[in-house]
Amino acid sequence: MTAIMDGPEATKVSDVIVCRDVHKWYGDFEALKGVNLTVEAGEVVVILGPSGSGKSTFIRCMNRLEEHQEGRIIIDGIELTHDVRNISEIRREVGMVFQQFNLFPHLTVMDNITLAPINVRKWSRDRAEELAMKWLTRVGIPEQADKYPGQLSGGQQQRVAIARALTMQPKILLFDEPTSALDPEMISEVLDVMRDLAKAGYTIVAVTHEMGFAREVAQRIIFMDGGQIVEINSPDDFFNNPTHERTKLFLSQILNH
Amino acid sequence: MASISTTTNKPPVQKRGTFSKRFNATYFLQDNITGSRGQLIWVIILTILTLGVLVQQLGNAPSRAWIIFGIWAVGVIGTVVGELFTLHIGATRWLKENMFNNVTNVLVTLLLALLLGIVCSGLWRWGVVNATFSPELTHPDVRTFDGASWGVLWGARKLLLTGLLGPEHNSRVIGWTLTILALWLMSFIGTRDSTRETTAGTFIRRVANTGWILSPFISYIFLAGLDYEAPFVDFRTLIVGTAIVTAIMGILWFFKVIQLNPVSTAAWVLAWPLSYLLWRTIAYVSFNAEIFSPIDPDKWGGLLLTVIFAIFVNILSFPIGILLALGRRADVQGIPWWLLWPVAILLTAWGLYTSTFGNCIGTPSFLCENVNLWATSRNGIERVISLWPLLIPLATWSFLRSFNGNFLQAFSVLFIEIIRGVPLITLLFMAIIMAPFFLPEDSQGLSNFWAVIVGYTIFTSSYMAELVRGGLQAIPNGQYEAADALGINTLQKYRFIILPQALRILIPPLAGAVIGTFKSSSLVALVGMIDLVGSTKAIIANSQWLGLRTELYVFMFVLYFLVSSVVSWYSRRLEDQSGLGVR
Amino acid sequence: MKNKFLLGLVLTAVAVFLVACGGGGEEALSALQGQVSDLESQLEEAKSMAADAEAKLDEAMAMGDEEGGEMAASTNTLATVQERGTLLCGTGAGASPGFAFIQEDGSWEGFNVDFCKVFAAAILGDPEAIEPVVTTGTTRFPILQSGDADVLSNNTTWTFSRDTALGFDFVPTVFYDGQGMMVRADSGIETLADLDGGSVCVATGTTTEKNLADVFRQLDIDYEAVVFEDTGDTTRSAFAEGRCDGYTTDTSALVGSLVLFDDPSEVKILPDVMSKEPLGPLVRHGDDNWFDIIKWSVNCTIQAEELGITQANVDDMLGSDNPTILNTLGVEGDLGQAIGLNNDFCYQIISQVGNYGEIFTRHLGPDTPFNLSRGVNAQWVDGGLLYSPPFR
Amino acid sequence: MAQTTVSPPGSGADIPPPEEQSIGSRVMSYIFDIRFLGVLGQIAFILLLLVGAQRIFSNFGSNVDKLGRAQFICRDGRFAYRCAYDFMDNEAGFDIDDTALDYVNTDSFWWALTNGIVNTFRVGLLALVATTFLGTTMGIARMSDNWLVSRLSLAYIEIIRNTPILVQLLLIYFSVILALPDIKEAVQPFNLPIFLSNRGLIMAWPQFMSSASIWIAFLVLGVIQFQVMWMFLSRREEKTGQESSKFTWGLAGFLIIAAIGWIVSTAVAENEGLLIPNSSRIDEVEDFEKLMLARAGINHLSELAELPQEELDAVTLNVCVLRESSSEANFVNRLASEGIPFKISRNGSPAKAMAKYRDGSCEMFAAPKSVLAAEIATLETPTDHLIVPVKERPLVWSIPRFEKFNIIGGLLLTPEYFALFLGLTIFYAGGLAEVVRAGILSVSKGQTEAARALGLSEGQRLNLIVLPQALRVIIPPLISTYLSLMKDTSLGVAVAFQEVYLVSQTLMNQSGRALQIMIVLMIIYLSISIFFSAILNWYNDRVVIVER
Repeated sequence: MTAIMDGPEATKVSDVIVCRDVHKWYGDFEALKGVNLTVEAGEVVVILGPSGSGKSTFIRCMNRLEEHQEGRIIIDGIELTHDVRNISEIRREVGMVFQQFNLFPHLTVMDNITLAPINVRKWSRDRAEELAMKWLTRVGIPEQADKYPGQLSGGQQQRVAIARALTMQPKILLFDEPTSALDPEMISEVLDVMRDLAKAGYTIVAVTHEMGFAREVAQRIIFMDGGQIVEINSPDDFFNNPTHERTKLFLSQILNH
Repeated sequence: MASISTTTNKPPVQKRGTFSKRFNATYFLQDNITGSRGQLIWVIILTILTLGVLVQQLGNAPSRAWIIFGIWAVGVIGTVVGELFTLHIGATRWLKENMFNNVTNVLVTLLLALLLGIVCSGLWRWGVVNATFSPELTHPDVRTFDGASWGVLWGARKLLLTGLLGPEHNSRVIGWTLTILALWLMSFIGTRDSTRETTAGTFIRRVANTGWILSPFISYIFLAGLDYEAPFVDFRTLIVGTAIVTAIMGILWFFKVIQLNPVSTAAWVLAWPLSYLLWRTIAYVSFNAEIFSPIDPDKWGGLLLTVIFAIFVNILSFPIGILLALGRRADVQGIPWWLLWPVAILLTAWGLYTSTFGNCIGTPSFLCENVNLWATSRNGIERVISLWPLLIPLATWSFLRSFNGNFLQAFSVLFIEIIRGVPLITLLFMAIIMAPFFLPEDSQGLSNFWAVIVGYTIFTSSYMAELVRGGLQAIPNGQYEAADALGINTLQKYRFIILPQALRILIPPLAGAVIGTFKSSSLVALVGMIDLVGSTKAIIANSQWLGLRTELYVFMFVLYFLVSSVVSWYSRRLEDQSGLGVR
Repeated sequence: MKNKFLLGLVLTAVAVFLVACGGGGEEALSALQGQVSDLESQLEEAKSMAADAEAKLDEAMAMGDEEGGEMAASTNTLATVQERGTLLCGTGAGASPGFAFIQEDGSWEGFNVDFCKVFAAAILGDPEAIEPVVTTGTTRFPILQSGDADVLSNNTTWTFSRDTALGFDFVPTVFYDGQGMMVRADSGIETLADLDGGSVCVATGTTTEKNLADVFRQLDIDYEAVVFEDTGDTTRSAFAEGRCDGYTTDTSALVGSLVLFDDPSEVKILPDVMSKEPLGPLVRHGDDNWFDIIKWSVNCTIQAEELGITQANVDDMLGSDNPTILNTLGVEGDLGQAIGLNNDFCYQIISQVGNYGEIFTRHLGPDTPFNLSRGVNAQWVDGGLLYSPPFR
Repeated sequence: MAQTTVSPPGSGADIPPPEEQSIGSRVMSYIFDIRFLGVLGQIAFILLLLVGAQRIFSNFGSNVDKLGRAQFICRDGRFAYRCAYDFMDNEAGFDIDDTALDYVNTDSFWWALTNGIVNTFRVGLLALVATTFLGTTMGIARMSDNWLVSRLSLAYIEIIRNTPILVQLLLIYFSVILALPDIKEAVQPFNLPIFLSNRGLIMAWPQFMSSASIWIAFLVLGVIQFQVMWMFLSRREEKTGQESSKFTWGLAGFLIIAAIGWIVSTAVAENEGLLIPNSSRIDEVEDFEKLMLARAGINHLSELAELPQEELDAVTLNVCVLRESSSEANFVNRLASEGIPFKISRNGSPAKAMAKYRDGSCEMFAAPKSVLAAEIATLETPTDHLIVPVKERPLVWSIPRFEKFNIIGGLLLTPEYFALFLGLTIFYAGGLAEVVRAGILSVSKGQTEAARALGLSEGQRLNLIVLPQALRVIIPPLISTYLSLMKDTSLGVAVAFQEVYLVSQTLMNQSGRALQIMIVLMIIYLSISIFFSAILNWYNDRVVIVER
């Protein structure tokens, strides 16, 4: 493996994500009710919670796919405000992987991956393709480069999506339920890649229902409910000695099922 | 279990030529006739009607009616025999499934066949048997009156095809037509599945694509000719054009859509001056050689004009439609209320002060002439109208309420909806009649052709806008989000991600719109343009062909039908092909 | 909040700036407004001076016209036409056979079109330098008003309201006509009154339509008017196909259309004449010089016929010893210059297009299918109405 | 690797201190604020529009000055833009053939325009209904299992959709309708009182007499009764479970009430009369027969047929009536049923009829009694004349008949109306057929199968399962079709039907005020389109609620 793939570039500050009292309303409905979170560089954080608890909204706020109305979000020292320059800079530093992959169906895998580096990072096509190829190799599907997303399986598509996010050389990776839309046998191939990335030192914030992954890879687990963070704990403590009643209920429902 | 299912699933094997065991007269009656009271009445009415038509036809046109009846009877008998004695062959099975599957259909088939016979034989007699085909036989003195005089089509071909265009330009029109046909043929060959992947195919495709890109210029040179002073070829436009190109490049560079590559930048900035020089040179040469002398657009006519309208309007309205659609979906921060209300209140007060109550100070003339509307109003309605400034706060309020202060959206919505709310012919008429009123006093006025193009383009673009909006809405939200998450900006997002996908979805409706524009262009005849329909009017007025309208209408009918069918067939082909690579 | 305040401040500054700059743009407007208020004050003056209400109005109008002339002086139609090199001449598409119709090769022919050629020959010296502008009954007035045509030559009836309220000027009548009614020969209709209960085909937007209503109302006749948008062919063929019992338009057009029936003896024209229809070219109000040019071009053709100058002998006539002829043809005197044309403008007209009689004969005379008699359209010396003021 | 740091929720301890920003960078950050940029862009756009509008208006102002301010001169001779519409009060002076409202050419321009609007709706709304029927039929026929039917409807749809409506209209009007037989040889299918000719479609039509108001009151009563009966029976059904044919009972009640109403109003009605000289010795309508026999010198009316034409003409009754009045239809029907030969002279006004009566060109004058009572006083010797009552029914058939060169009476659909109606219907039905087909195909097969599994019958399946779902797909495009249809009534100009567009064109010509009328026309069409959009929005909202 070459140097660029070993890990992300160094961040500017050690607390790479700082969220303070983040509020978000959809009309009258308050989706986030004052969320506080600090993530250090290289940390892997998994957010758990029942559906509708605001966990997706929360991580989508981190790269401005949703706009928070109150509170502060500071990503790698840059505050997320209405300033267009900040927004584009943060989006460059933060890669995101979606539940539905969201690959561009009219472009080949290679074009999907190199579109942003060429147009945003202003790399030459050769450089972008070289890096894209390396990431495709790393996620294990270099031979699919010239196919269209529609010709790939779900797991392969999600790996392409990860490669697409990584080729932009982000410092932070956000995963929004990356395995929820996959058939069971394809989940592991995606999780393997995520595990790799965690090891390589990427700062990762993931919303997922994969308890095994959370237990094994996460350094912290955040449990959200009703737009608030209910509990932040290490994986061992979270699964074995949850402190909060709501957490216990959630775990019992999940694990006893 | 297993044995039962196998026995029930197997159809009863019956020998050919034996009486069908499945046939049951009671069930048959119930299924076909006596099932319900309504069905019974229906069958009776249908029978009477069919018999009536049959008897009447046997009387009027015995041979035709007997033939139809005979064929029908043979078919029915064959089917019945085939059904009852399990003697079906391919034809009777097809007949049974597609024509004679129940009593109603048996009757309907006969009825329709008879009616079809009447219509077809009438048309045949009028259009072929009794018709004359020689252009010499079209004069009222020598015409036959129970058949078509198709000679008019040949006799009036000049007017039908090119209208008022002088005959000396015929070769140019033919040249243009051949060029476009050749391009089309090349595209067609180049995209056929068999030639698509070959080197020759690629080459042909390249040539055709280049040709298409150049086709506006080629068309212009052929049809409008070359002139020093052609529209947009003057020094002022050169300066303005270059400035605009440079400004656009600057903006694109600023927003980091393009890189500042010295060569490409120079190429873009110099594109206008270079083409200007090129045009001038060609015009100079052609002027001296007296080829491609300029033609006034108002001379175009006939089919040529119809085609030009369709092409022109579609090409012009498509980008405008995209802009309008984007405007309608624009998600920008609205103008805040605290900015809007003070302006609105100031305007209202000013309007009330000057226009309504007549204190004419520093107001523009067109308001000042009508000062003190309140005092001079003659009746209640005018008194109410004199309070027009009160509409301003109302408009402000509804604007803030409906659009959250988003003016781009409000403008697009109003534009689209207002234009879609009025008939095309009103807009065309408006364009012809009103355009000169809105142009500067000293201008030469807009020729009818351009006025109609403007009106028609405005109309079509608002329809295009709605189509494009539909296409944009069909793109999943995830595509927008993924593009945002990658950090590419809005322009790039639409250029690389959204529009390519939307346009692919849009091919069928766009083809529909193109056909619609082509068809509706016939309306320009109602405002005095001599397009295909208009030239028909002129032909009928000519004493030589007086009254030969049906022939011409039928000709137009067939022509429009053929062109529309070809376009829709081509769009289907395009759609199939663009699906390549995706699944 | 602070955010918004600052934003507001910046925007106010921008607004102030823009208003300040925008003020300059309104100068032109206020100048115009000044002009208009001048005009109004003059109107007021004019009104106060006159006692009679009617006279008051007339004078105010006249005043307005003068002002209009001044205002329009900037748009010199003659200069525009000369610069353009062609004359935009509004003429009807198939209005009436013989008057204007499109030839097989796409060019225009007819009595009205020839008058377009007369004007072009006078102004530009080239009768072919015309650009026929297609007009219908509906579009003709806006087309002339808006300047899409320099002159209309399309069988427009000279009426009071068109001359005044619509803002046009009519040059001498080139064709004196009256409205007639055509019916089928076997219908048993002998007079207009027999049409009671019948239906009449008529073209919309014409004086014909209004006359029909007026005359039939006066006769207390119940009828159904079937109104067609198109001025010529459609209305006629609807009648021919039996849609109506009567077909009304100018008598000339009725006579002309006789040849267009399968069997002309199937139809007949009632003796009743329903109206006076003086048909002639017209121009926009306000450009007096242009009006003069068109007026005297028409007079030239009439005068030439009276004097016996024809296309064939015009060159010989140049050497004539009749001073009237020499004046008319511009050999002597400088009449043409007074209206901004060459002195030989009438010579150009006659030599290239012909005199009135020739134009008439060419399109409507005995050799044409229409075979119209000159009737009231004869020279005054022959008992007709054509009378050209002298060329002096 | 970073170690686990657990920070308690809500602690604000580690917020990085706000960076000290220079003034410049703060201003820059305001400028680059996405909201600020958005608002700025919009304001720039507005200013651009304003500049454009200002130019256009100043051009317009100067052009109006140039073209003649006469258009804006008020009656008092002043110039004011407010007088732009004053001319609309003037006498229109042109005819509108085929009006629904009372219109004569001395009415104002406004009234002419109103008639145009009414005509637009008259043709548009009827075409809209017909389009719905034909389109649905064609859409269903397209899916028929009869090959011939489905192919033919496919051909219809393809041909209609691929050709311009204008050409279709011209073909229909000039090549089909005007090519119908002449009025003298009008086609009369099955000897019904329906005449089809190139003067249009004329058919017998019921006309209300003045006594119809009583009958209509009874009909309303009948409808109320129907409702009450329905409610009562359904309530009983719910309570006792006893089924009853509600519809039959309700209908029977309705018919009985209607019949009673008919009898009552016939008995009560005494509105119609006949003005006749005493000398004719006729006291009631039945005396006509005697009069006739006496005049012709025959014993029985049937012998009239044998009389030579001149004698017949001599004995024929000359009757004056008011044109298109219900009295006319009533009296004519009466005479015709008794077999008495008569000639009708139709008059526009009572005064005109009386003039004819006075000079003897008609022997009698049939009209409502109230009219006659007023007119009899104008005669020199009112006592020499008397008013004979004529029986009337609430509803009479106005039956078309030949007179001179036209067919009068009945309902006339003019060729122009008919052509526009047919053209619009045929064209839009082609589009609608596809909409209907798409709607029905959109209901998935699973729905039909599920319905079948529940044991629903074919009809129930269609009514309860397929249609409601298909309608949801069909209705939005259906309403846009309606809107387009209403707008395309403006093509009446091509076939000489005087809807609002053609009337406006005439107005423009007669008045020379293109701008003013154009504005009114735009407003009219926009109102129509807003109306349909409102319906569409209302429907969409409703469907959304149902889905929740």
